[in-house]
Amino acid sequence: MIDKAIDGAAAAVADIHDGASVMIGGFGTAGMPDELIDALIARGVGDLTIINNNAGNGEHGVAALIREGRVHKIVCSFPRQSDSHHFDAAYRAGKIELELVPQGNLAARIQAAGSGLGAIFTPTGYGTLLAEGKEVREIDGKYYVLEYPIQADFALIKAHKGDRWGNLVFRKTARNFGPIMAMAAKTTIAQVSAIVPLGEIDPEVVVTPGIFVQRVVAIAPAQIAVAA
Amino acid sequence: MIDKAIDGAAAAVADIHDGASVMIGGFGTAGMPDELIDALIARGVGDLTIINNNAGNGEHGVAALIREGRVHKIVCSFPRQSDSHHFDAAYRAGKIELELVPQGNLAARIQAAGSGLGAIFTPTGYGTLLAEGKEVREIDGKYYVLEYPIQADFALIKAHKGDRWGNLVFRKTARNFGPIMAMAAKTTIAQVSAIVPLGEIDPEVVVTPGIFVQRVVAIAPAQIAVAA
Amino acid sequence: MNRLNRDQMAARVARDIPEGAYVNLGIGLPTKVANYLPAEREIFMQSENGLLGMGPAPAPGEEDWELINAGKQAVTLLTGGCFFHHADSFAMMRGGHLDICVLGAFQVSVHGDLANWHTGEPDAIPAVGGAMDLAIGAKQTFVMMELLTKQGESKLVENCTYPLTGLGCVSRVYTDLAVFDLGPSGARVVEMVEGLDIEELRRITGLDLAFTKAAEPV
Amino acid sequence: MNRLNRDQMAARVARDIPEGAYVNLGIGLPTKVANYLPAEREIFMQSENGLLGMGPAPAPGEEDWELINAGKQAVTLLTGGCFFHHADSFAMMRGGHLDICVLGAFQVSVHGDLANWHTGEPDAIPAVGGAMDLAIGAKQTFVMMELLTKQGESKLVENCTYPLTGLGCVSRVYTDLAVFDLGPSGARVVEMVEGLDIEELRRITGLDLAFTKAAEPV
Repeated sequence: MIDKAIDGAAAAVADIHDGASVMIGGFGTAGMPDELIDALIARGVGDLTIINNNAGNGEHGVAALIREGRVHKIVCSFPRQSDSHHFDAAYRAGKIELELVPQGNLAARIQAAGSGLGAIFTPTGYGTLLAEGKEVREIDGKYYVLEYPIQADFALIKAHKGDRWGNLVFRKTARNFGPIMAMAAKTTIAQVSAIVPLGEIDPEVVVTPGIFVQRVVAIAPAQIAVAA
Repeated sequence: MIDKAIDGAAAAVADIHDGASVMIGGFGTAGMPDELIDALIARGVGDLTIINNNAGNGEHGVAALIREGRVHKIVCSFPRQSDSHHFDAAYRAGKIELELVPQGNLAARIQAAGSGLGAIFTPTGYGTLLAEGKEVREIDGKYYVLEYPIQADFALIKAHKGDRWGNLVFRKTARNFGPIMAMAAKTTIAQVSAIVPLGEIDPEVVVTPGIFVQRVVAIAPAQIAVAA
Repeated sequence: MNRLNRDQMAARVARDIPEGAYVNLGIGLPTKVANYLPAEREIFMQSENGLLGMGPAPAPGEEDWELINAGKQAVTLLTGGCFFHHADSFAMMRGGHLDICVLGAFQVSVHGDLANWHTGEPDAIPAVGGAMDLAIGAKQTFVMMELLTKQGESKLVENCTYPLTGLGCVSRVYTDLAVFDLGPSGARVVEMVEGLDIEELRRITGLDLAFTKAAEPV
Repeated sequence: MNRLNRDQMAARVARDIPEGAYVNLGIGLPTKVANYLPAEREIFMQSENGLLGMGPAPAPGEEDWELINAGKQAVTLLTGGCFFHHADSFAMMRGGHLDICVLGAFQVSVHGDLANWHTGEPDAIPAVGGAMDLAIGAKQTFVMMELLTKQGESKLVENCTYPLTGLGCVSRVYTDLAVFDLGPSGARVVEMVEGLDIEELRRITGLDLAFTKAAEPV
């Protein structure tokens, strides 16, 4: 019997190693796998490459990873925020490498990795600083930039419900990067509010089929803090 | 008030013109928009480019379009079948142009069109007849072929339920090409078994958001014929 | 000269958004446009973090922090709205499915180049978010901004000096003083506020603006 | 010489499919493999027309023609299975998420090149379907075929003469006479049927086959 359920966040992230690349889902307060990130911080591994839309807010999650000096490089679209002081400090001190990617290219490159494409020509960023040094091409009278897939060793995502085969459904805008990161990582670890019996998720509404998910961890929803 | 519901298949396809490119959803018996194709045949327009997985079976649907001489070119992955005699005859007589595309590249190229990519490097077909004359590239030790998006003037698809904003859900394997063709055509026309009130489709389970659908036609499900 | 305030600018943009349009309103000033769309006009608001059919802010205390917009504010979903993932969301933009996107700007060139993501200052930490995707994705990109900086310099320029967000992507600019259509042949004044004339507008912008005699007062 | 029949070949392939594997069985002979997977072993069958967790054929009269496999036969869905669209389905393959794909073949080269889509005859109408995607997508591509043609020619060859489906993509070939591992250094015999020896196998294939002393009887 195949059972992808893992008991506890610590066990779920126990093989994330120094130097690993780790995708982390979430956009703002929605879909951030906080407990998995906490467990990753507790592991004490470093030299990580983190792929996330932002570079951390306040004192928790990705911000705490950066504060603890665990992050070698971050790939994101929007690092600078009112409360991104840990990133800001690390960046100004030259302690963290930044690859800034337009949000839609970030999504497209992650999806390309999950789909096995070698590269994509995308119109976003053409003629800007973020395309400098990149191959460009005119196709049918429009200009495009060649962008490469972004894959990772691990993805940490937050879904709503999962089952023992790894099928997932999400909740509202907490879906965001979760489904595509699940496709683009070698090992995808999903925290869910509940693991339900097989078949309880309607086969028509599964958002992420279990083939893209290696581990599922049930974590009771916390009191959700008001956004900073 | 926005209401994308159209009364009857004939009205729904009334602006499909000579020389139009038309995507047609469906794989085997599942998801074929038979009544929309019948209405297109009845319109009498020709010189069409058809994008479909196959090149018609038996006497109906795409096969009938070909039999009636309406199809200038077909883009598909699997034209030759036991009952594709109308395509076979037209092809041998030099009356129809064939662009043969591996099924996954067909899907990826349609999705690329819907997503606004200029081109994609795909591993499928590398080193084969179907990549002859195409640009190839080695990326990270693996070989890829450059393939361009496939878009269309119209898409005819079959969904399960729709609403007046064009949101769609599908049924079982009738989903197949429907969601990606909806994204890749200028005008997408969906036949559905029922048009339901707005909000009856759970926002979490909408497969094709209404932004990709211009017209919805309710067509009561027919007796489904046993597959040839 | 009846300079428009920010609410009046928002109301002016709202006038140009027809029923049935699929629209993304950028973070900041453009968000105000939603307040001026008449309730009886069905318009589809997209937010790039994965929702279509976005409704207004919830009542205080009713916030669901898993239902937010791209500005990370709590929002609601209209009946008939839906959710999707980030790749599908940006496919809506990049694939040309959105009709209108309204953005703020540091500068816009008369040919429609947009600069709105980076001041270019050497010590600034850059952040781009969805700006570049939005700028080039929608069928029409509108910019909404005050025409002049606090120092009195025109933000509508011959060539942008700030780093670009997108090339030739802005079709129309709404300002507190005038509305401009942009294109390969340059900027054309569509409307001006009462009390402003084309010579004065040319003077304060330093631009060789085309002008339609029929240009209406805003 | 105990030549395996097609059911025995299917049973032999089934032995190599472990619990938890994500598997696509090609149209035709490979479909038989499903009959030999023990019910207690949970294996995930994918069909490229958009389902994962495919179950056996329904009872006669119970067919739902909107629930079919890639061979357009009526199938069922296991509890825990799900549906998805064609782009996601082929992303599963091309993205390397499938563990095993089992295909038929006209020819396979000792280096793993596959020819299974086109006879190359000038008047043949070509049709490729998902063959090229399947061949190169799965982590392991197995081929299942009779070793010899009706004319007695080996279908395991030094170089394919039929048009290729994919380059260097086949890792293992199951035949009625032997099982071969393929790779950059050529073909290695893993198993042979009782009564066959390596010299005879080299003779009938005309190939310089490597051979493990421990090669088990099939």
